[in-house]
Amino acid sequence: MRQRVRFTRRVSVLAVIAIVAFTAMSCTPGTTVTHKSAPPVPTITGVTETEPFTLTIWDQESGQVGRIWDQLNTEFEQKYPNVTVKRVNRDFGELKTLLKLAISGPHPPDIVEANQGWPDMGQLVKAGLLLPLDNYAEAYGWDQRVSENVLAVSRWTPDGTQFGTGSLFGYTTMGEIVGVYYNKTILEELGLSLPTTFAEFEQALATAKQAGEIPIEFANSDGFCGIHEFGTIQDQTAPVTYLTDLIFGLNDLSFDTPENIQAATIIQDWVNKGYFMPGFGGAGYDDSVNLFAKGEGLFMITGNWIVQNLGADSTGFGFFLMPPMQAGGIAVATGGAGFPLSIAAGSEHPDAAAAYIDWMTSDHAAEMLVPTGQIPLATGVTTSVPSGTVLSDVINAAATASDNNAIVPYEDWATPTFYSTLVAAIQELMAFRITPQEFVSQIEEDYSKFQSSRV
Amino acid sequence: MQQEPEIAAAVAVGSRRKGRRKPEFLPGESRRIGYLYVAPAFIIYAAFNLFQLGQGVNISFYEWDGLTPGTWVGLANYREFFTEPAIRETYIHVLELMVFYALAPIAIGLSLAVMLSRIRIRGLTFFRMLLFLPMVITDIVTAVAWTWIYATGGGVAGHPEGPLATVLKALGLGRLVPADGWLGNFHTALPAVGVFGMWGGFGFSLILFLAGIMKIPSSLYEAARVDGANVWHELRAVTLPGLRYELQVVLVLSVIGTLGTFDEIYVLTQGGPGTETSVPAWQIWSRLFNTGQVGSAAALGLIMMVIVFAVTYALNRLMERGASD
Amino acid sequence: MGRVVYENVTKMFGEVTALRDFSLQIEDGEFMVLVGPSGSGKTTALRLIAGLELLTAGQIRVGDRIVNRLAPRDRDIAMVFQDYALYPQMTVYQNLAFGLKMRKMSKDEIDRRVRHAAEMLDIGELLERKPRALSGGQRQRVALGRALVREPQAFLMDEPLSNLDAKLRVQTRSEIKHLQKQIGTTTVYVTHDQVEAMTMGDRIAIMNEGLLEQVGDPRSVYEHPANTFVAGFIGSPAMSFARMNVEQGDGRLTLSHSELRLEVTGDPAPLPFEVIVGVRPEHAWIWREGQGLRGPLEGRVQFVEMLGKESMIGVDVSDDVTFVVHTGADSPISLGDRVAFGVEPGRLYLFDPATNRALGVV
Amino acid sequence: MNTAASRTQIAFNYFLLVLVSIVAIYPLVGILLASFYPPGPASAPTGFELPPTFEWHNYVTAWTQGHFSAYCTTSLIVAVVMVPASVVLSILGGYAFATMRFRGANVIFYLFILGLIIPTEATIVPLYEDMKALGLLDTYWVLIILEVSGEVSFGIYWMRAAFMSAPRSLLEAARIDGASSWRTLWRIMVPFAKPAILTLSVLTFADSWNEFFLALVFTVNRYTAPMGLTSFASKYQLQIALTSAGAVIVALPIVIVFIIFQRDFIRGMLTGAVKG
Repeated sequence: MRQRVRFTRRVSVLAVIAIVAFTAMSCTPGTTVTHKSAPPVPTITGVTETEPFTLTIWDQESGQVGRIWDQLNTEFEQKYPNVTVKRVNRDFGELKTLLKLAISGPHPPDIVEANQGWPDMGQLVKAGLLLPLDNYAEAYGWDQRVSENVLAVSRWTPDGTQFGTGSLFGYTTMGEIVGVYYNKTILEELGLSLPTTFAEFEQALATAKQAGEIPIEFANSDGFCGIHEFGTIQDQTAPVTYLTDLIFGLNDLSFDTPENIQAATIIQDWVNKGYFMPGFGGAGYDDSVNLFAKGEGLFMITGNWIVQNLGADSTGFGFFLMPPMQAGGIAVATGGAGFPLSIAAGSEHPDAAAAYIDWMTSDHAAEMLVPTGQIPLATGVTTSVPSGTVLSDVINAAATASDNNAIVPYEDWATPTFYSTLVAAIQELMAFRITPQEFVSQIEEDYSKFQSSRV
Repeated sequence: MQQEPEIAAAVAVGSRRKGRRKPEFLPGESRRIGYLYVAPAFIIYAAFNLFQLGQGVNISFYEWDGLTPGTWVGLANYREFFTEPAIRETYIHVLELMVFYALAPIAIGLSLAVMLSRIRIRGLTFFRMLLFLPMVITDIVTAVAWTWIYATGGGVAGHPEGPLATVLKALGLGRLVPADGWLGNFHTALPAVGVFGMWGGFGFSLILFLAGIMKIPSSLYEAARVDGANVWHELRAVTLPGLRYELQVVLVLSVIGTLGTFDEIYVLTQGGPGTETSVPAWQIWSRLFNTGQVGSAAALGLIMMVIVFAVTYALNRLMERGASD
Repeated sequence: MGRVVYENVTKMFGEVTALRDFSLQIEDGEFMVLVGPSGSGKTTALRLIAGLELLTAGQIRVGDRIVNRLAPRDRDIAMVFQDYALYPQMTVYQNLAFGLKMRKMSKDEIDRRVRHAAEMLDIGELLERKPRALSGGQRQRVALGRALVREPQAFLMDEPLSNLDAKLRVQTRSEIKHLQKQIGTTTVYVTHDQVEAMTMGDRIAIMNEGLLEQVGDPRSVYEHPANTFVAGFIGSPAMSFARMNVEQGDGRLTLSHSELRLEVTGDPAPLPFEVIVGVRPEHAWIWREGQGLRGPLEGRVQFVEMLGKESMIGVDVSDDVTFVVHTGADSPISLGDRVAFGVEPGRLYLFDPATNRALGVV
Repeated sequence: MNTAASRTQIAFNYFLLVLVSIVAIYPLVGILLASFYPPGPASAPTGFELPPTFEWHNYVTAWTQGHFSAYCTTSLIVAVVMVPASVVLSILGGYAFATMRFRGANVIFYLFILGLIIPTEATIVPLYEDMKALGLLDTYWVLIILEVSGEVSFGIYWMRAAFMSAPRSLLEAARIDGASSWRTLWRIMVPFAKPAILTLSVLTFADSWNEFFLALVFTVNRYTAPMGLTSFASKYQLQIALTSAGAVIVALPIVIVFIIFQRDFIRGMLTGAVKG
């Protein structure tokens, strides 16, 4: 009993301390947001400062692309000898995790490669941490070089409440496209031709399966690849405008639609029929890319970025967009702008940062980057890509989709928590833990919760 | 998040310390010098831990994304704990993990210790060292090996197949091998994480039990045998009471360790597949950094702290009551 | 002036009183033994002098200073601990020198004192060893040496012999006594062993439950115990007690207990109707007529303890009274026998059952 | 019990012990073997077979290309400053709690104990803001300070227990000998508690060397060894041999320190854990 009395007293002492500490600090967390307006249109483009200084950039480019960035940085430093470019390279997950912390400080990185959409760029814009680029875009003519579609995914109203319109907060001239790679040898062996409708595609899957080949090389322990598998099917079942509006948060849309249920049903059906690589739930994306490059699997549904793994001038692989449901329909694909570059609001050298962005999005940079599988979006880039290579397939497919206005932005941009929600829900769907109906309800819950909080 | 077992033991034991007498000063003893000794540690600890805990309490009353000014929501973040199934699920997972982190190591450690204690072991130091190694090497390193162990390659030729699958297939138990690998399968992911964590910690309990058993006077066993006790009686009448304190340390420590599980999840599964291996600490981390729910994360962190404290306290009370019977 | 004085000292631990209104004067150069069972407050009394506890009320003087609030280092005392408290990582030399070093004594003086003490205690060869490498007896000497080198006003010793085996204990106690006489430093010695107290102390202070029961030299304490506690505590084997009714008058005194009757001539001061009668075993003998013993008392032998040259036998004189009686080793008495015994005259201790105080001796 | 029976029993016991030990080190051996495979994005070896050739060069490649010299230097610099600092602060605090009486000692001690269960998740964002305000991000100091502040709770608890296990008379003898509390600590108590201090130091060193999350969140150019390893692994995703070599490099210092001190370490661990 005495023990208890003592204990209670101790607790009450702690409580007092806690209360004192708490009242001492009870102020609203987060600093007041000041949204910087766009800097005036610079009269001179390029770096005007002459004092030596350092530009810091946070990016997520690795492998071949990373090496080309290093080279471009060196060239930039040669062009402006007083500038030192410092790259902080973190992977996709780390960047997602840490960028928000880093950019909100007094000495943020000058340039950041933040993903578009609500989870990343949207949060930064809302907090006033990115600089509107409109005047730079005007000065450098960025808005003339790429189509409005590419710019729209980096546009926000300055208060960060509307996605897809308003000021420009990021810029890139490199594009991405998600489609179907195929192994030419296997396709030939199976006596198949390129499918032109969704049904033909499914037929090809069945044939491959029967022949003992892995129809779709796929690994989903990392999660993001599942979003692309689902998205690629959904792009065919649901209308383009619906998908685009859904992501931009327009017109009070719901995720719980028959089209989405249909896409979920199809993906479950494919799992059932064994069209995906056995053991996909436990395999890593990079392993699957490696295996596909080595000749395993007829198809692989993923983005242009694996071209560098397959070998840009490889003729053993080809690429096509997921064919439409109806013959003669338009093949819709996920993709569009690659990771854009943005300028931190706290940057001390915004003009130089803009010059850097211009450099990294120049035709020269594009020429160096295209062989890695990046898709040039700027008009007038001349790249000599040998036809018949996987790279030319990718670039042509992207051009077709772009011309058809059939490119849908990445779905995980739709709400701040959408990426996590989608990854988990698709893993559960593909393991038959939930039905297609439960799947869409689960996602709709996240979607509607966010949309209603915006109003 | 980094719940060290030894730290957990400290919590366990710390909370059971009896309160000391009211301070009474000795002749010629300075009444203030104690503060001087404690001050350096306390200042750095208060400034870089306690103070932030206070700030964390404050944050927990806001809906805050970590960037823009937060909105005061009162206890709403705390209410989520009771209403969100996703959070409830994490605690269910933690309960399942208890089997691997608390029950199994105690059962295995105890039976091994009992068997091993019957002879003098030559080279015990060497074996101890081997058994302790998994504990001192960071999960970041050991997880690499365990992903290999758990790989099954989906049974496709040319895919990496881990030794676990190979052995099971050789034994004709191939149907037990999940195609998605033990970490990718919804049914096996959590147990697989559990086995990984168990591997990292079982040496500690085994060594503790071995040391404890060796301290039990052999006369007690002899007396029991004279009284006609069989192995089971011996265990109940001599070994378990003799190991009471070791049991308490291992139990409390492993239960706290389980509640705070994070590293294993971070390095092995990131909460997947689905949310199958999501545990409270992971959920908090994910809210903090993946989905920008900083206020909610703070509230859940504080709730977790209270739960850890309550469980520790309750376990210690329970063990002590058991001991006094 | 190495006098140590307690004046009305009370020490409480929380709600427990360890020492109650304790007054005692220990003269310069005196060897005072505080003796009592565990929990009697003797160790507390010692630690109060050392400054290891703070007294609750009263005063303590060492020499001519009141030391109540002085730190131990300023009290000019040295202490020998029960477990010796040797610094494990220091050599014997460093152990002895430590206290002197802390007092900023010159190196030469330290060395002189250490060597001198080592010589006195015959531990000269051990100076470079660490305590771990010493035997129990050697450690005990080092602990003494550590006190010795300090040349303080008073030595405080807390059961310093209790960790030694019986033989060594006997040997060491005379050595300590001898050493103390040689140096002449006031010594306060705590023990629970009355033999140690009797053999070593110039005076003995018997304590019980925080109270001082009696102070005096060993003989007077033995012969004139102030109360039943002292009477029972001092002397080995212990005194036997019996409650007896008193009939007094005509110069004779009759003590009775059920069937038991004991007639005594001589007429002490008026006694209450009932007294406690105490008999030391060494004063009780098997009955033989004409030896001037008082008695006889009769009873059945309940136990026999052979001590070598003599035996002690326990005799039940009634259901609840057992007397221990002295007899020669060759006596043929065995368990269950009925025996008669008597007590030497002037060796019957009478105590007041109400207060347990001594009433006199007959 | 006849000799034959106990001989089988002994054999069985060793068998058991060897089995358990194999389970304990099997995964570690796997990494070691994998580190010697020929480099390149080969079909991933699962690491549990002998490599076709022993490619020692993997270590050189990992060391130079993976910047492990830089990562290990960071871990080392941080540990060299942090371990003594944390251990000394713990000794001071533990000593005060074990031997001194002062008002509020209990409350302060329990505040320290609280540190053992404060989830980093609840504090890391405020901590980041505070470190930013102090301009300490991406410095050795941020790691040193945060590790120290994280370790002192356990250290103080540990040293308090160690000092409390010293006989009280030792302290009292020192008091009577006239040693100040400072002297008593360094001359008497610290030598007495040497095994406990050693164990604490090894534990602290391991924690510091293995530090990952603080490096992840608070640094960009000051990666610790394990953080460097993840960064390396994500850049060389399919280079299993090289990644394994990196892993061995990261684990090696701890293993060495542990082997050197293991006898005392385990002893201190057992007494520490059981004595409490």
